[in-house]
Amino acid sequence: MIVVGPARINAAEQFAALSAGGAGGIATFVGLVRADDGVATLELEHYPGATEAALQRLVDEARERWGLIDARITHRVGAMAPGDVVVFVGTAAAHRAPALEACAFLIDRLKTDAPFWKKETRGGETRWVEPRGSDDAAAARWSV
Amino acid sequence: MIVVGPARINAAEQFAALSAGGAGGIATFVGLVRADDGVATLELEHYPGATEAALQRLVDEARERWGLIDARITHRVGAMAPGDVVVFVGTAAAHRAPALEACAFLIDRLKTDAPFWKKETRGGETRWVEPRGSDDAAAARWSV
Amino acid sequence: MLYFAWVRERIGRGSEVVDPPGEVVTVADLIGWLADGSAVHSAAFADRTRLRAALDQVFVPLEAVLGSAREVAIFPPVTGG
Amino acid sequence: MLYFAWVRERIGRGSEVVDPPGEVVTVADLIGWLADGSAVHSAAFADRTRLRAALDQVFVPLEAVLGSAREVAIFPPVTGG
Repeated sequence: MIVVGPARINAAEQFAALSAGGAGGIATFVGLVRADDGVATLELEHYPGATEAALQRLVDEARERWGLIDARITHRVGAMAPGDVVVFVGTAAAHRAPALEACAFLIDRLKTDAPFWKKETRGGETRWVEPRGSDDAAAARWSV
Repeated sequence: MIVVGPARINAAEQFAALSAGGAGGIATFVGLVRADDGVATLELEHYPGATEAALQRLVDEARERWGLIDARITHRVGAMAPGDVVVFVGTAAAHRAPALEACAFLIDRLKTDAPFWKKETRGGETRWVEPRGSDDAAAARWSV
Repeated sequence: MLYFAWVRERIGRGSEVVDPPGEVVTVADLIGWLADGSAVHSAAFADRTRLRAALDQVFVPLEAVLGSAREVAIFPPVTGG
Repeated sequence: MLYFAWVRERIGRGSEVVDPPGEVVTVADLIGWLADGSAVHSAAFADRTRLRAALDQVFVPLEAVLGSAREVAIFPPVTGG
């Protein structure tokens, strides 16, 4: 299930939904606004329609490739503060290896394949975040 | 933080504790009693003292190897029913790669390094679970 | 046309409707044609290596042929997650 | 001695105190000595490939020298998580 919107992400709720399917293993990754590097606010922009479609393609690919019981991505957009959850990725499978691999796949590929843009304000200055080269490398390792 | 005991594991509480440290990424793995393969009850035995020490060694190794902000393992022992959480593993780091890798490391190595034994009852028959060969392979890939 | 992030900010709007001539075949042609016609677009598109595109909501390289696409989006490399 | 899982069940107790003679040097020697002295231990220890051990709470191979260890545990391969 894919959700993109401005509402605060409740990781416990997401987790409960993943647990409902009878899985033996659930892997999750949560990205937060770091509280330790001076960012005062983070603003997330997305491409309505295209973003949801990109996330759905990733979830579909993960479900098929790892035979998942469930996979969920919830990504927040709009203004956020340090400590806020930006993204929740969760996978449920019969065993741990597919759950863990699919979870890493989803967050790695989300970073390069889904149209989101981050703007951060620190020390009164606002700038658009530059992509990290390591993100391309992380996404590329999932190519088949 | 290491907890081994008979109390029901509250994943949301564990998750909240990991979020408190200012991390940019939190990875978790939860192992559950599978509801889909006919197991009626699962009983977990451990080696008091040695089990906690083994888990603490794994957490210490993960914290040092991946520079984690936090790492937690909570493992339940005693009688459990399908859908119950057996183990919660969680890691918090500045970025996603160390959190994801350390989480996979902890659950892979827990499977081979920590003294727990599972006894399952299905269809009225009770048997001790045999280890899976794939567990040794999964643990071995973390050797340095 | 749809613009996102700093491309949107520099152009000063999130969307516009354009009607390029027949010799505009690829996304890169379209970017060049828009830059030729406006100093604002020219400034926003100054560094092509920092631009990415989507045709009808699917990521494409700048060399992609526009074809019958109805929605063209121009934006910086993505930084979500 | 501490026993866990089906080793404990087959021996019928979780712990016992033993005082092996001097020629018992390794964990394997200790297992052999216990099996020689009791049919119950002999049955529990029948397949050595399915036995694992710890000395003073640290996993060791069956060939490990007992040395001054005070707590020896015998158990099947672990299956937690």
